[in-house]
Amino acid sequence: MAEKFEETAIIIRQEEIADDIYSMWLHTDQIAAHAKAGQFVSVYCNDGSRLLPRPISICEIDKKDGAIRLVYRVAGKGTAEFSGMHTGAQLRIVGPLGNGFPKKEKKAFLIGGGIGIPPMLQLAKELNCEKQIVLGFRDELFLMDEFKKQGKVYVATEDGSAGTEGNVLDAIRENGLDAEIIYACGPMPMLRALKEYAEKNHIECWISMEERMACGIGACLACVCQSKEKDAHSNVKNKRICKEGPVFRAEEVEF
Amino acid sequence: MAEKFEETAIIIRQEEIADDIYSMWLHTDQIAAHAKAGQFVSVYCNDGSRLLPRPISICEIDKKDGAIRLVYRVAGKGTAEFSGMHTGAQLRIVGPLGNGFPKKEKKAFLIGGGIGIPPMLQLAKELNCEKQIVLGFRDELFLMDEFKKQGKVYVATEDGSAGTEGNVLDAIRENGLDAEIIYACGPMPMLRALKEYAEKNHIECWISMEERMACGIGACLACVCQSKEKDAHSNVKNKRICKEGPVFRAEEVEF
Amino acid sequence: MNMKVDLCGVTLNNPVMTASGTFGSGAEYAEFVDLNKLGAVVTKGVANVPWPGNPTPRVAEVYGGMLNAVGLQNPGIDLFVERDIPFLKQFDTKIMVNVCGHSTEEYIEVVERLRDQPVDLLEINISCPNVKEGGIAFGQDPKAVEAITKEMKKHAAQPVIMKLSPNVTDITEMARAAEAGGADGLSLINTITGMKIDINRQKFVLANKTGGMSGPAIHPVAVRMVYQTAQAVSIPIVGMGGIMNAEDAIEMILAGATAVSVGTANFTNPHVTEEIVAGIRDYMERYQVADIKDLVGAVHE
Amino acid sequence: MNMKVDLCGVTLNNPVMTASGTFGSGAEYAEFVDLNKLGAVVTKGVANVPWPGNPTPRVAEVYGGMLNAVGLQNPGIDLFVERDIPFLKQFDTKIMVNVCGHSTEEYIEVVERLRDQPVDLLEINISCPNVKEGGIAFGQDPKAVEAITKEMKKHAAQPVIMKLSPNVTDITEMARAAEAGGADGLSLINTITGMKIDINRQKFVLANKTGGMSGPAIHPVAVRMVYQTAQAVSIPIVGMGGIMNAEDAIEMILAGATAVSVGTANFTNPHVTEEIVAGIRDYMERYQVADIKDLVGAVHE
Ligand SMILES: Cc1cc2nc3c(=O)[nH]c(=O)nc-3n(C[C@H](O)[C@H](O)[C@H](O)COP(=O)(O)OP(=O)(O)OC[C@H]3O[C@@H](n4cnc5c(N)ncnc54)[C@H](O)[C@@H]3O)c2cc1C
Ligand SMILES: Cc1cc2nc3c(=O)[nH]c(=O)nc-3n(C[C@H](O)[C@H](O)[C@H](O)COP(=O)(O)OP(=O)(O)OC[C@H]3O[C@@H](n4cnc5c(N)ncnc54)[C@H](O)[C@@H]3O)c2cc1C
Ligand SMILES: Cc1cc2nc3c(=O)[nH]c(=O)nc-3n(C[C@H](O)[C@H](O)[C@H](O)COP(=O)(O)O)c2cc1C
Ligand SMILES: Cc1cc2nc3c(=O)[nH]c(=O)nc-3n(C[C@H](O)[C@H](O)[C@H](O)COP(=O)(O)O)c2cc1C
Ligand code: FES
Ligand code: FES
Repeated sequence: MAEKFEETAIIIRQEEIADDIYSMWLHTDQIAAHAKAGQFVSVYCNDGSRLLPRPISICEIDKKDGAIRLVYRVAGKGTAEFSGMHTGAQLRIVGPLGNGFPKKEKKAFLIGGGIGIPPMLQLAKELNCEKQIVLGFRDELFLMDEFKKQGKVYVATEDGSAGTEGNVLDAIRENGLDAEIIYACGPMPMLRALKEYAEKNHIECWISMEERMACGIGACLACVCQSKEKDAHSNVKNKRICKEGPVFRAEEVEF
Repeated sequence: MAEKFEETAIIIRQEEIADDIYSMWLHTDQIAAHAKAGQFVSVYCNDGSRLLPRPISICEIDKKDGAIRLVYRVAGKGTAEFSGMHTGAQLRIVGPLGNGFPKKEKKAFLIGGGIGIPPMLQLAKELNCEKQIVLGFRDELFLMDEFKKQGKVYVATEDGSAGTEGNVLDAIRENGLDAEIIYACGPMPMLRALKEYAEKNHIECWISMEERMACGIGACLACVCQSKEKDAHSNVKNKRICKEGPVFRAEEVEF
Repeated sequence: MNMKVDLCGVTLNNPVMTASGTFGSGAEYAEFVDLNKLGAVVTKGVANVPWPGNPTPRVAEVYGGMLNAVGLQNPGIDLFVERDIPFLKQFDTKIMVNVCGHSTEEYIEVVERLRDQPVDLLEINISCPNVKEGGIAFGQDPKAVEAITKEMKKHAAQPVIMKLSPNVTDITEMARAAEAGGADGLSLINTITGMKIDINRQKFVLANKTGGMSGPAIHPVAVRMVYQTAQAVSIPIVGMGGIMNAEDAIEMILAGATAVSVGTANFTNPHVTEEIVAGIRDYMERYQVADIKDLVGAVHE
Repeated sequence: MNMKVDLCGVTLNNPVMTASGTFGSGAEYAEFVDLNKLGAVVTKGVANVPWPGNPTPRVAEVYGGMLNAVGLQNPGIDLFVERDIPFLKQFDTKIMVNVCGHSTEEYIEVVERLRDQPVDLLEINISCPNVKEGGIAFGQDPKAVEAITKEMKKHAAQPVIMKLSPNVTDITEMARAAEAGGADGLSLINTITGMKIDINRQKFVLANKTGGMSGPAIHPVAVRMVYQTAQAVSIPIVGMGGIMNAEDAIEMILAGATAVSVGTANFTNPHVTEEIVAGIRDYMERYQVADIKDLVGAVHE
């Protein structure tokens, strides 16, 4: 059983790296020590009117200094609160949560779409294989320098302002890329398209899913997704994204 | 009609001046400009779980620099929140509220008990008469330097650690003091004793009352106290402490 | 872009009103907001004679809200007619008078007294949890709701809006009863009965023991009840309960409210009503909503 | 200093339990809290067969609380008996199994199946607002409450605690009905039905439209209902609804609860249950309360 910790993390630094996208380094001894790529943390608001945790993927882990990096978009009130915090401020977090990505030594696509891009960075750092990093942005790019250090980066933008105009699959086609395994995180339509692409091309495909959460640790059954087979825990065709996921074999889940 | 303002005040500085008693200077243009002794402000919490204002008396007014001083005891969650705030932090406040003390040129007792002491300081500064300042503390003294600048100060402490052992009336008796008018703020039992003392000695007596508030401006009828005569606004024997008060002629109110 | 709404035949400049009991008769908040900017001012409940209300403490803060047990203190209809109505007539806003009583006769007396007054709408409070007789007792039994509604309609000159209590098993049953009694509209929700105990003093915080809960904590319950009621009746609904900002107000309108009332939020921000009007306008501009009526009940199945 | 309480003949080490559906069967939170420190673990509702529950989104955050419409997803009694009970038996805590069903027969099947199981208490959920049949329908009609309670008592080997819905006009009516049906105790409150609408997407946030509201926002309603119920019946009460800390738990006990359940607070702080036990102990020391029983219902008139 993977160990989980509740910690009061301290903000080391925070900056806006793109419009409404923030990068926050947090000091946290135990979570950093135990985390791996594809896992997430539950971040709590300091304001008492907001009680549920915000699940945020781990973007980078610095085991040496006991720190993790979170990159998030301001999507509502909780993330707006986080974005206003400064160095030295405290945030209660629980983690590391979820299963994380499996790591195979196969020629890989690391595919991130929008705010699904950040977790692919730590994965890129952990993977030991040929890496083709395909990133889909709406318009403004972010984390590009970091990704470029990890492998060849292909970019798609919705408005065509950089790289391929279109989505990540358009970028794959335009660049004539192929791979033996897909690791992906991003919006549902992207994941759906990748699942189909992987099936057609018989590629192993791992995707990271998202759902509203309450406990974040598998107790409340809020965050399920439909699974193809009956799940051992639930005894019905539901898997908990926070516990059995967020990373699933694409063919295991229906969405 | 006295003007009231909603302002985002900025903390100039804050310090703990006695155990759990804090002194906070706030920058606020308009409220400082319009306030007078005996009035209070509604202070709002930043935490969204606490919606009602905390009524806090104005302890000092610096019209020149547009600042007011609040001195408060940590009594619960809201005041605990305030006490943790630092220079530069923002607090939403509404004021000045209430009527304030009348100012007569008669030989006066300025009597403060416990956390009723702070508002007597601004009153002492505004009053132009012979002032005998009688302060009742539980144990630890505070604001003594400030008061000593305004007149002769007599102290009573419950534990006898300073001045007269006992309450403010004990101090008055022990020092053989008399006056033509009483201005007082403090706990109910003290106000009750002063009301009786004033009646017996035929002294004009003004007291500042306290009650749970919601609106703080006279609209919700939360904060009433029973009045001797039918009140013109309410048409029953109730006066609003936040509006007709907090300062009343002692004989006007029943408590 | 049209923000005007028709509430029981009365045209409001916009759908934002004040919740009864939180705004007095407007005089105090007029120091903070321009009453001309509000759709209507809803007054504190008024009875046939002055009521002294409950002993203090009358309010308590709770997590995300408050409890009140003011007990309908009011100056009585005579002083109200003489002072409060003329005050409100100075403004370009509608006047809705909230009416309370201990018995049907008392309600009738107030409503009769208001017949020839320049008042636009009546809100009949049959849901106050803080008085021993009358109030909520009328609002928890569909037969009583229908009966008192009928009486109000018989005696009232202005449109009658019945204010319902959320402290019921099925709000739609009460709503249908009011509609059957001839109500022109419905107001909901009044406060939800709650209690707070001070564990250090081991005493009830309110002198009245229980109080009515209001504020954002009750908002989801209010939205649900407005939605359910909108599905159940065809008369217009004034939605209220925990509206703190334009977003909350729009949520209530989307659930089926023709107009909204803002209560506890005034205590947190005395400018809030005006800000909500502006916020609704912004929303309509952002989403290019030509007429606010298009938002009423827009979210359903 | 005694923190042990007697709940329907079962001695709990302390009055702090977990609220059904928020704690699974304890396995997940066992990574954060020592289950040996809790008075009892109350399991997620279990039915005669596995239930898939409702579509997602199943939860929504609201001001000071949350809505859920999980819809009683559960693995069914067979897997539960095989896996969850043995897991819990490892700990020095009591086991209360929460039972759900669509019909009286389904409830009976679960209760029968538990007869020979090492389970200490049964909590019968007749108040779930998130399933179409069963659930709350049983809990809003006193006759139905009494009837199902009788059936439960007929078939159960363990003490039967009926879990009541707050979505009723008069909680004491339901409480008396359960007592009349032979209930050994009562649990209250379950969630209050609420709704949230996303104004930007103009859609219900929950797939189920409505959800059950829990968290500190409902605490004052829960305290009021526990108090009213304690005045109305003589069987013990398990109090719950928005308990976030020891202070809230003590408030519930002072209002009349023999034990308390902590739900939504776990989601905000996975250590909270243990902290509440410690906090109650601190309070008892500070006020020199020799026996926690002296606090039960200590605040009244
Ligand atoms: C496993 C996982 C990993 C994630 N990783 C990231 C990340 O690395 N960077 C990032 O920017 N975002 C990430 N998200 C999405 C992120 O959780 C939401 O954007 C965030 O919770 C929004 O909170 P808010 O208070 O700003 O929005 P609000 O809308 O005010 O939130 C209200 C409630 O809804 C929940 N909620 C809202 N949107 C989402 C969502 N998309 N997914 C789950 N819950 C939601 C909130 O947690 C909160 O409980 C992740 C989500 C999941 C499930
Ligand atoms: C006119 C007036 C002037 C005051 N001036 C001062 C002052 O100068 N310095 C000072 O330390 N205190 C003063 N008080 C008391 C002060 O308002 C309370 O101590 C404070 O509100 C407690 O808030 P809390 O959140 O810490 O306590 P909590 O108990 O958490 O507060 C809960 C609720 O109860 C209200 N409340 C609690 N105690 C009181 C009280 N004694 N009076 C009114 N409301 C209360 C709070 O405002 C809040 O709404 C004054 C009160 C009034 C009415
Ligand atoms: C202090 C106070 C006094 C109230 N007085 C009345 C009243 O006189 N008549 C009435 O119908 N409702 C009264 N209410 C209920 C409000 O009008 C409103 O229905 C309720 O507070 C919910 O709205 P809110 O959450 O926006 O406050 C009162 C509420 C409060 C907080
Ligand atoms: C996610 C969730 C699931 C729940 N599932 C159940 C359940 O299966 N059976 C039940 O009786 N109550 C269930 N409840 C209600 C809780 O047991 C409790 O009565 C309610 O949440 C109030 O307590 P709280 O405010 O501490 O959460 C559930 C509540 C939540 C939040
Ligand atoms: S969030 Fe509770 S089970 Fe996943
Ligand atoms: S606090 Fe509202 S009238 Fe005084």
